Amino acid sequence: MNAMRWPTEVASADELDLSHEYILYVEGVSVSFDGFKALNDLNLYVKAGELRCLIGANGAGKTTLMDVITGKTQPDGGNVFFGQNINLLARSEADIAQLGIGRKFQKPTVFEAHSVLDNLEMSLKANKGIWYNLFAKLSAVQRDKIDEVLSIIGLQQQRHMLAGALSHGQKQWLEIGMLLVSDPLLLLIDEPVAGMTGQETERTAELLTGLAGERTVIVVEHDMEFVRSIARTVTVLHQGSVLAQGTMDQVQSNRYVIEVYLGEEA
Amino acid sequence: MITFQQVNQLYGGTQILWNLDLEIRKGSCTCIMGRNGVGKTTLLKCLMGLLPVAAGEICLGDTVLNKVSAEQRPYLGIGYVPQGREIFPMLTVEENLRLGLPVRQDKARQIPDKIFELFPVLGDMLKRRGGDLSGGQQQQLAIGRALVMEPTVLILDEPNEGIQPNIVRQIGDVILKLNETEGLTVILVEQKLGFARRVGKEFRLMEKGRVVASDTMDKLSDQLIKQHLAV
Amino acid sequence: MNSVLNFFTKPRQPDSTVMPFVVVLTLATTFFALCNLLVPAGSVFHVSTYTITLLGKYLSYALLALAVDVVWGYCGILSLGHGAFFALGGYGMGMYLMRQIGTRGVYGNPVLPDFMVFLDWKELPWYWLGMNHFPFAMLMALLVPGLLAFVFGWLAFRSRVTGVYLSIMTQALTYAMMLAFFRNEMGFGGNNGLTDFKDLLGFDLQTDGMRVSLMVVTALLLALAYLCSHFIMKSRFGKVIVAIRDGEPRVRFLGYRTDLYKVWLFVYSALLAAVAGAMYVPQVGIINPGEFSPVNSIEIVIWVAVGGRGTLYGAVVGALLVNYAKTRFTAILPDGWLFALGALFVLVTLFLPKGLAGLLQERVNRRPGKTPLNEVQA
Amino acid sequence: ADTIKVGVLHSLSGTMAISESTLKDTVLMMIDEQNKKGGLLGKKLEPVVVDPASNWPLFAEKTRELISKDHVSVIFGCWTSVSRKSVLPVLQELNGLLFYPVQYEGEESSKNVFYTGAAPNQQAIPAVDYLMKDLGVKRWVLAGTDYVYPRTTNKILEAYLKSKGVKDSDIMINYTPFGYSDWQSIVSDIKKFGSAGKKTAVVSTINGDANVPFYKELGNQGISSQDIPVMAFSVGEEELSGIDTKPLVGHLAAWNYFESVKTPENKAFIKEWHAFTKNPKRTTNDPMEATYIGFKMWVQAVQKAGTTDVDKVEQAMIGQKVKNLTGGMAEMNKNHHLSKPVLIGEIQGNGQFQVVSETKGTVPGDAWSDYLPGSKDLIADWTPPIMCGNYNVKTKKCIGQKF
Amino acid sequence: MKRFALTTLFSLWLVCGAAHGQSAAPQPPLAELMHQLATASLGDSPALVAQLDEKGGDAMLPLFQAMRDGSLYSVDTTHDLVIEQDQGNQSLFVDALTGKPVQDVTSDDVSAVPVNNLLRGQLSLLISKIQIHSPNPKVRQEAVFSLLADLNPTLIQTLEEARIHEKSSGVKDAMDLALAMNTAVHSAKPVERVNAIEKLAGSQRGEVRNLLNRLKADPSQPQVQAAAVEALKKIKFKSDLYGMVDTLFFGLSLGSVLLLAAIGLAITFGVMGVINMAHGEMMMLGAYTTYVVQLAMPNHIDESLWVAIPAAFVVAGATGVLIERCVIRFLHGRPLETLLATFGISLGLQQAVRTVFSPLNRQVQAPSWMSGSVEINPDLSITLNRLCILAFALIVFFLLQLVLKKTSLGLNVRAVSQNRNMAKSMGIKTDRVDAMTFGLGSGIAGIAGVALSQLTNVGPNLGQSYIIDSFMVVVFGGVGNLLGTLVAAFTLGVANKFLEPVTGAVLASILVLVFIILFIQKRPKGLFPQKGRAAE
Ligand SMILES: Nc1ncnc2c1ncn2[C@@H]1O[C@H](COP(=O)(O)OP(=O)(O)OP(=O)(O)O)[C@@H](O)[C@H]1O
Ligand SMILES: Nc1ncnc2c1ncn2[C@@H]1O[C@H](COP(=O)(O)OP(=O)(O)OP(=O)(O)O)[C@@H](O)[C@H]1O
Ligand SMILES: NC(N)=O
Ligand SMILES: [Mg+2]
Ligand SMILES: [Mg+2]
Repeated sequence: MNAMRWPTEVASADELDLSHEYILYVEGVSVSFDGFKALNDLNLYVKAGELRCLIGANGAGKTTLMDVITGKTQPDGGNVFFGQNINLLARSEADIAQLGIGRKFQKPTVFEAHSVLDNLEMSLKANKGIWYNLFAKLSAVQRDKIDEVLSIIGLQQQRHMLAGALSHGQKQWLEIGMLLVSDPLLLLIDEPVAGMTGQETERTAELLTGLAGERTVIVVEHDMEFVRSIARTVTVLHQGSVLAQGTMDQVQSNRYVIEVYLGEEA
Repeated sequence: MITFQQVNQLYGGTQILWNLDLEIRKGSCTCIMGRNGVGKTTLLKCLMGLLPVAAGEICLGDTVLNKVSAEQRPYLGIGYVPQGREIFPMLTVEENLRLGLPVRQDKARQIPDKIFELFPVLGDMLKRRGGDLSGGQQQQLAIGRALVMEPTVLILDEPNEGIQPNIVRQIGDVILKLNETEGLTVILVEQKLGFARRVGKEFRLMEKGRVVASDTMDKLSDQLIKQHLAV
Repeated sequence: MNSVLNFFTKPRQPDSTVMPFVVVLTLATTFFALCNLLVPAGSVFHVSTYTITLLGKYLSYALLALAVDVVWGYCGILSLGHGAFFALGGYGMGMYLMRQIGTRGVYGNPVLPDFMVFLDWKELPWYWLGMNHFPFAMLMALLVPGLLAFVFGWLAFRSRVTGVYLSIMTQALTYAMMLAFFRNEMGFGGNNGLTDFKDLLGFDLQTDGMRVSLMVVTALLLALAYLCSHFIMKSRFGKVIVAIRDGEPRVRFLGYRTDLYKVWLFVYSALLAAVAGAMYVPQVGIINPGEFSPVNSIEIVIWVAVGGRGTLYGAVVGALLVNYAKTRFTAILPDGWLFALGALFVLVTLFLPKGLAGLLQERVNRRPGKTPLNEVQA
Repeated sequence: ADTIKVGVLHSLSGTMAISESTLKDTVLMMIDEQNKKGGLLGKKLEPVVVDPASNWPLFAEKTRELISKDHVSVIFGCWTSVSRKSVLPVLQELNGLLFYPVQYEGEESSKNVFYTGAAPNQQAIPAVDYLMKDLGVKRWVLAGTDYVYPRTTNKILEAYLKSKGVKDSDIMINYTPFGYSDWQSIVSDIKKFGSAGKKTAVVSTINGDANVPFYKELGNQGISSQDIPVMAFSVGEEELSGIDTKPLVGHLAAWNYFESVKTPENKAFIKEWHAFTKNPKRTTNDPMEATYIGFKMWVQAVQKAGTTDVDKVEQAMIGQKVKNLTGGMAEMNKNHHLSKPVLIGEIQGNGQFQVVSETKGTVPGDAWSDYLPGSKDLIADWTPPIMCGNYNVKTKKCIGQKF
Repeated sequence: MKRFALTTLFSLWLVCGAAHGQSAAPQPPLAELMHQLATASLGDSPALVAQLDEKGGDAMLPLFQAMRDGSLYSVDTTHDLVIEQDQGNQSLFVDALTGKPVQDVTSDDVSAVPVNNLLRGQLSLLISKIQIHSPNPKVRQEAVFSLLADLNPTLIQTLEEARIHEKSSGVKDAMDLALAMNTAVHSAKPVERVNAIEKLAGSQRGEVRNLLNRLKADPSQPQVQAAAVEALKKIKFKSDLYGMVDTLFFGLSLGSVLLLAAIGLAITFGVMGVINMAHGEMMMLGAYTTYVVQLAMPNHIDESLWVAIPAAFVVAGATGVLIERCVIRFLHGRPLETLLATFGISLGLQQAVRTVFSPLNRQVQAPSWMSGSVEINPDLSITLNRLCILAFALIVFFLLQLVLKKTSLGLNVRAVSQNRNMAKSMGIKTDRVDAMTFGLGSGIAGIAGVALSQLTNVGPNLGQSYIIDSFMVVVFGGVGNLLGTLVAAFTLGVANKFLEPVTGAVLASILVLVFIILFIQKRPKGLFPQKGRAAE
């Protein structure tokens, strides 16, 4: 049904089965590039409503993991399930996004030829079908939603600006905004505070903690202060597998983690 | 050593830098700070000749840089680590590094070992395409690439973006070492106060395309931070 | 924050050219039509049938340019094979017209077109059946190119063939079609193609009235296509299309099936091209495989570029201008017109990077006193 | 008007410019010459040159432009059949007059066109006769470019050969696209086909640009004219000027004209051509002669009719005679085709042809082939009482279109 | 080279001519015959030639050869036959019989003795007969081979006698073959015939095959017939094999042409990203350069290519640099616009060539060392010009690889094309790199033009006919991958040539195109895609 769908319509919305309280199952996933193992038999389970921080050395495979979850990269082996019932590996990127998995990229990627507003409009949680969007109009609710998000990301004044003209940090915010309007169940956030000032970092932290509970959030970040301020459970990746997992304090005192990641006096 | 005098810059019809004045002392490590979008990157691009200056003068020592083409500026000893890394994605790590060799004074034909001592991961990944590296690895490559040119002035635009903590420390150490023991002039754009305080000797605060405060790092007060860096 | 700045703070204005465009087109067409039909031949205001026919041709080209602009200008799909859809539409119309000749062909064969008679064919190939009925023929003229676009697009976009790869494949497509249609065995008249048309829906093609009507119908279809395309590009569908142009992978992560968006846009564009082809053929009187030639398709792209891609009126203006220039140059400078045309292309690229439309926009933007809408105060 | 306008409709750019631009110069030369003689009906002739750019629809458009905008009295133009077909409806709608100077497949006779090039019976049939009788050819390769002229010509030839008892297995037919350039396999196939112990010849309707690589490949694969002679219908002096002909000596061509024929008229013509083009090496060729004859006839017809009115000139044309450049008289027949002699020539080392055979007297051009089932009963006759281009002698009716 | 069978018609005529000769009045002396030949019409010449052969015997060789090759002339005043000998740019005439130079005769005083195909055939046969006794073994061998189709008892007798004294093994083999052919047909003993036929099975010559086919059709002696069938089978197997090799070579050769056409584009388009529609015109410039070079050195055609190659590189390269400096450099970051501008340039260049050189094709001569073919056996011969071009394409390819891999240019080019601003910040002179790269790509296109001038028309349309193929090859191979271009070119060439015999030329091209379209669905970035994150 999914593989050969008639090219006119979108996937029927599957009911997400959360009966076992876990929303994401990553089991035994391996990815290799030209023989180099970016992910190596990785296992990761995330509960619904959790705010999970993912840390690990540069090149540990964090972004690659997100690529796998969002359907961008096909793993060599393993399983990835969304809830009990949805096998993400059998889905296309678009399907996965429609299931409610949103992503913020490490390098900000916004639509430079579109205004900030249009960027948000396109990201709205809505029917993504062709016919629908040919005639779609913004509803009042959607308008409010966008306004709300604009004020969160501080780009009200730039709403009509082309996204291409934003500065690096502004693009970061816009991308967070795009994630927010799409109202996802699971948010994958790759390095949200890179290039932000301390103040902005704090605001981002607030934002993310606010989101958790209702939604599930996975954050990748190297800014330890930031991680400390939001983290409940932290998973440390190393060379494509989980090196350690636990609370921030547990992880911070882990000898291996200090050795390969934090450095002596972090 | 480097001076900006009344520099104005425009994107199309949009003015970003407004009569900007700035002075960087030789041998110092100067931190340029400011909120997102105030024009830090723009300023550095003007310095590198990648953006045209509408009015004003930029000098390196006695040389008026405005008249020097962008390609010539590295030969004056300026090394640049841009924001967003700007790795040559389809070149291997080695090739990325080699590109800096012709600029060196000593015309060395080999990539100096020093680079690999500073960033061992680059040595492991010599044959990998630059574009395939992880974000943090790319950042290290970008710094390494600038260092291959043996610059006298090193410009870094948010070098710690996306770098794992122990490497951030390391980069800090490297910058300090280059600045203190080798006398390299460093211009650093940095958002993270901690890091800025640790490696920076001086600071320049920017607001809306102007430099609004400059002093030595120990003078960076909470008041100033609140005024110019808070959102 | 520090965003004072007009140019970038200006909202992306909805293309406000629709009404002016439709009005100008309608007025001009009516004017020319009346000047041909009502003004006597001696008068300075008389417009010759020659001019009318030329206009009709230009307008079909304009429609074709519009088709290319829709995919290229808005979605970044540089098709170097749109001539194929145009030609297929043309062949559909041509087959109908051919069947209308009846016994008036050189051999007087009531069923077989002349070229089949002298190649000694005994009966009409199956794919010619029904083409003597106008509605069916027109359906085919749309269906076949539409289907081809669908199949090609479905294969290519699903496999994520993009950029120059896609461009060159579209070129291969039209090139293969050209070779195929050149083959006499194909039953489309080989190199000579289809010609010697007599009448359309019972009206003699060679009367002034018919020529004017064809021109007017072409203009109407162009206006309709313009409105349609404008509507599409203004809709959220259109925004997604533009987003695909600028970052297709990212659009996928927003949950849009970009391959489907592209396929349907491609089909829409192919249909426009097919309509253009169908209108072109009765006005120029011949369709042959030369229309499939890759160089033709490249030229279409160039009309769009000259006019300014990404704006609908730019495509139309570009097609009209380049073709007018061609007509004039080939008559005034028969030995050197290619220099002139070549120079035109180079100069436009160098000095009008956004085409003529860009020039126009700059003018509008610079007009004193006109402040962009919704300007944001600092 | 105080001048008589003459339209020149030959491609000056695009793929056909190679062949057609020469004809433009020829017409200009003829006009020049006529004007030196005082013009026509007391008026100067004024050429109107346009460039249809090897684009077939453009031919139709330019025809319309010439007739309805420039008001030309006559058009000299076209080379390919498709361009002629494209122009026909316009000519007939606006009642124009076209002189078409290239050998073609026949199967056509329009009131508005005079065909001064060879019909298949004025080129193909005599050529095959020569191969069969004089060279004893038993096996045939019919190689052509894939379009109507070669297809039709080969159809006629196939029928003709079979009527002479040639077996199917002794005929090989091969078509290639326009501008084909990789002849290795085909030439090698021809070589194999020709090694079966029977004298083999190639009858080539290969057109235009494809010829040079074809002959180069023949030379390189060592197929000499003694082994397998090639008889070409579209290779003239001009095409040869682009090839090193030494390896090709002895291959053949059939035309109504060769530059090498020594007659006073031809000498004068060549001299004038060299003077006009300011190039003493510029060759002449058959379509040029056809243009020459057409032009002269038109001038005579206008003089006879006393007007440039198309209908009157058309009637005056029939029966006009002009001396061929190769001797004898060309005459315009009632079917708008010429009676002309047919010459067979062998390629020489200097790029010229040496005539090796010539028909006795002239051969009248057939508008409709006697060897095609659909047209063997058809004739064209533009004089009363028949007055049509496709008269069926069996049913005694004009069929199809009436122009 | 293969000599083909003479016509039966002609053999008949020989017989009649001989009969006629016997019954007629005593023949005129040699000199008289020669004078007659000087003025004879084409119709009368064959008879005269036959008489000359009878009278003059071997001494007629130079005359026959000259006549066949079109260098036999008769002096207008005296009707003496003279042979033209090329001596540089001046021709020297020698007496046809004695070979002594004839004084005071220039090319104005003589007219050519007309020959036609028929006569040439007759002369070739006579020449071969004489050459059986030539002192040169190669010539002797050729002579024997060319007589295989016309074996008759007298000839067989001559051969048998000559065979006894023959020393060269090659000639012996040829003679044995002829004798075996004779035995196979005429021997009275079936065993001898069968043995002879078995011997014949080792030869791939067409004459042998035709003879065997005749034997196969003759049921009078079953064992002979069976032997013929067997021999033909063997021959067929071998010739099929050679046919494959032949086809493979054709494919490689077509591939090499595609490679040459595409390789420059692989740089300007593949590496620099310029959609260079004027690429074909750069090849055209190269081809015209060859023409001009040959005009400038008409007496050194053999060496002309060595001058033309660098000249074409310089001309096309300089044009490329000019185009880059004047147009392309203003289009950085707007790759699609380069399509528009370069298309305009290509129109201009075509028209410029039409204006300067006329729209007609120009004649480029083949140097003698590139003409003809090497015959490996009668079923397999490889044309020299194709072989040279194949080698040339490979050499150009590897040289280019070397330049791009071993010099800093290659690295710089790629850096500039990937990130111009960053390249500037690394001190790379982007302007110079651009100009040099475009110049290099164009220069290579120019060199390709030199090669193409040996195969096809040198005319204003030359570029047009290759541009589509070139793009196809580059894209099929994978943009930015030179090795991909190489593999793609040869793949397409070979595929085309293996399809062609089955489907015909047109359908083969169509099928190849369809194949490419489908293939790209499987590998959207060509045969050798650029991999990795950055390529997405
Ligand atoms: N397409 C690819 N080809 C080759 N190697 C790749 C590719 N993609 C990723 N890699 C390698 O896989 C490893 C994991 O990369 P990944 O981007 O997932 O790291 P990360 O954990 O996100 O690092 P960072 O924190 O620096 O962003 C890296 O060593 C990288 O070089
Ligand atoms: N290409 C561009 N065109 C128009 N405006 C631009 C462009 N690039 C940047 N800007 C604008 O210029 C301003 C300064 O940008 P710049 O990148 O210098 O900021 P920054 O201080 O480096 O910010 P950040 O800390 O986010 O990197 C921003 O407001 C941005 O909107
Ligand atoms: N009539 C021809 N040669 O096309
Ligand atoms: Mg990462
Ligand atoms: Mg910045």
